[in-house]
Amino acid sequence: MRDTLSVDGVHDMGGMHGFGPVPVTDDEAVFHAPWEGRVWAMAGVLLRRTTIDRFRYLIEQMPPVQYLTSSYYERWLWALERLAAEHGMLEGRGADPVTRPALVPPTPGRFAPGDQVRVANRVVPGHCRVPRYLRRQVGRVERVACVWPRPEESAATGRYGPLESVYTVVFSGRDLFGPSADHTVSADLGESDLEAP
Amino acid sequence: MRDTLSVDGVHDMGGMHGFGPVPVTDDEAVFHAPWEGRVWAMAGVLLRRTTIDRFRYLIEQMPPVQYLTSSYYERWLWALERLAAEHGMLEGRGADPVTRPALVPPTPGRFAPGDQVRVANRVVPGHCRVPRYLRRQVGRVERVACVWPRPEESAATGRYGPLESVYTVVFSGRDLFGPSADHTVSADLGESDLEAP
Amino acid sequence: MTESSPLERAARLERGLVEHGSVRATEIDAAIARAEDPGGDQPSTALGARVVARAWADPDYRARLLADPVGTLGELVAQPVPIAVLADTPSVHHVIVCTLCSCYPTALLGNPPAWYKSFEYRSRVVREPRAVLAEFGTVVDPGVEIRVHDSTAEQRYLVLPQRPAGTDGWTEDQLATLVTRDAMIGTRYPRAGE
Amino acid sequence: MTESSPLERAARLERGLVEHGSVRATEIDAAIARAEDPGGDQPSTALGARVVARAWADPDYRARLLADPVGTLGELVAQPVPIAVLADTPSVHHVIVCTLCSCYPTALLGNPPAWYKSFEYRSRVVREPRAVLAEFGTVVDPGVEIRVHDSTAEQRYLVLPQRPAGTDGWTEDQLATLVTRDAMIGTRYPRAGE
Repeated sequence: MRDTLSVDGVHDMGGMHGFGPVPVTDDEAVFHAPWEGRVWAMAGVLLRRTTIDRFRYLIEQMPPVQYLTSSYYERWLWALERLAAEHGMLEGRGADPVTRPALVPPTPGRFAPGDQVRVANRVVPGHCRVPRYLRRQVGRVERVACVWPRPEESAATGRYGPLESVYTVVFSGRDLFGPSADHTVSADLGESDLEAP
Repeated sequence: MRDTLSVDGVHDMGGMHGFGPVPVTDDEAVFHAPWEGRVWAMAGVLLRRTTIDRFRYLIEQMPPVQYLTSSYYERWLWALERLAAEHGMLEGRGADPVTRPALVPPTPGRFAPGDQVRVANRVVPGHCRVPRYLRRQVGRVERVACVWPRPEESAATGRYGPLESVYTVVFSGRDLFGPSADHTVSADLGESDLEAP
Repeated sequence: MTESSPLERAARLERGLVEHGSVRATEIDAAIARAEDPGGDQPSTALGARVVARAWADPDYRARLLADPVGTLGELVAQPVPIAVLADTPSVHHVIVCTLCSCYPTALLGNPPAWYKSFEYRSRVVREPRAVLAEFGTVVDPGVEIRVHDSTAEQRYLVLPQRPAGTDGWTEDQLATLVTRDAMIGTRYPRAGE
Repeated sequence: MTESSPLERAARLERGLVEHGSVRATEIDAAIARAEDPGGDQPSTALGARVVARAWADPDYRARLLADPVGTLGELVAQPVPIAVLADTPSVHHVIVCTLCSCYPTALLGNPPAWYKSFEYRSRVVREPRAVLAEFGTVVDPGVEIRVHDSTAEQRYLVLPQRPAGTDGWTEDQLATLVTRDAMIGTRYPRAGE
């Protein structure tokens, strides 16, 4: 498996055209087939042995057509098969439990509420939580959201990486999507994904 | 058909990850089934009645999964069906021939070779020949490539739009794709797609 | 990878994991049962509705919820990741999405609805939220700013809608009947009062 | 749209267009015949190879080809859109692509090969040209700049590779045997000389 090539994947679909109307239904079934529930519950167990970022990263490595033609839990199943394989879980080996970091209060970082920031040009292959539609855009820090391990490292290693401040940054819809956009968009971005504008 | 929503479509795949090795073959067959040849030749005839940009724009409106799972000439066929329909060609109506503009020598425009230019943030829905991976990037004008009608208008109307200068602009691969890229990329961009940096 | 069905693949994976001690079938069964029929203190839409109703009814609770959402929600159910509460106002309407995957406040609301995980919603709501909300039958006044929150990090979001008119004197239990899941995501308004 | 096969749909479209006078079946037949078996003066890889071989053999032709590619190529076959000739040097290796669709110098070379139209080539060569060229067996010296030309407008490109070593005194016809289609796109080097 090529493990380093997902930053510009089809999963990064924010702002993409062509997907048509939202399938709005009032269907409240939690699972639409028994196997979906079992996949969901297995994920809950297996994710104690890796990071959520590793799990996401595995999903992101599905080939584009397969990603777009698989259902939600099919994508989970695909990633769980790979997760089990990379830990040798089906050959009697296991994986040590991974501890989710304890929640700590947000701490002041390099940026402060009100600051203008530019989103870094995050193009290096690997897992990344900066959506492409925000790259190199300038926004305003609204608040320090939390402190959390850097997802790049958490995805690459399956162990939680170094902590960093995460900021809620607000962008003008007009900057992102042109003059007809009259809304705003916010995203939570890590300190290492932001630059002075 | 929704006619105004293709700028951020899946067709704009330059720089995307996940597509795997190039299917390099020495297969030199021009057509791999007789119907492909007939579609190709029909396109040659029907494209006298519209612009190449309109044809591209129709293809770009294929839903993403269909685009990615259709063969090259299936996409052409899909667009020809729509082209014939929008001109009523199957109901006995026709379309007037459209004349491709005559080639004129490049003329000096707003930018000159050596100038730094920034690619506009082309996000307004519609046909567009600025690939997403170049949006808002800064490059250097290498030459005035040609003069050609603006593809936006040509796509929207099916008649060739106003002429503008087209520049060959060179970009650093590093700017576009990060520090491991040691190549350069050039693209031909219309004057209205470029700004002073 | 074989071409077998997801059902077959899921069963094969589970058999292998159980056989080698990585999961216990009983814990899988129990987790599914909890998700499909949550008790009153398990993450679910009903739990979220209680939170919203209480915030409508009790200004002190609302203030605590906005100032310390993790701690306040943690009184009801553990919040393993940060969560922020977005209070709608007469001038701002909040909507949540996760464009990169399908992050959702599961630790409060349970599993997300299918449309929230759809490519259509993920791709479009950051670009054209008014058009998307209209597909839910939700028309937001042009003078109201729509703010779309893309859940790009571990922080989760809960929308606290405005209290519907015509609910003066309603109890928390009465108010909770107006709080739909979609109102806590921001794609629909709460049910109307009197 | 029905679910019929492309073959059925293409036949139905052609029948309708012929019936209403929008195309003539004979012109379709003739175009296909020309494309599949081009004469010496029709766009084809062989025609392109003649151009490259002549540019290798004749410095004046090369100079004209680079200074006025449309006019010079138009002596052989009409060029309805602009075309530029990219001369490789010891320090720059040119590669062409069209990331948005599959633009190609068809007015000179005929129809593009399947790989040129593939999603794999279109998506990857602008990002990682060395890795893509390696899949063709082409290793470009690390000291040589690879320049990838994305055919985003109507201008088309022809790569003029460097003349292979060991071809001193070869005739144009001999040189033309070394010029492959892929060498004129930039994904492979010409065949070796002696």
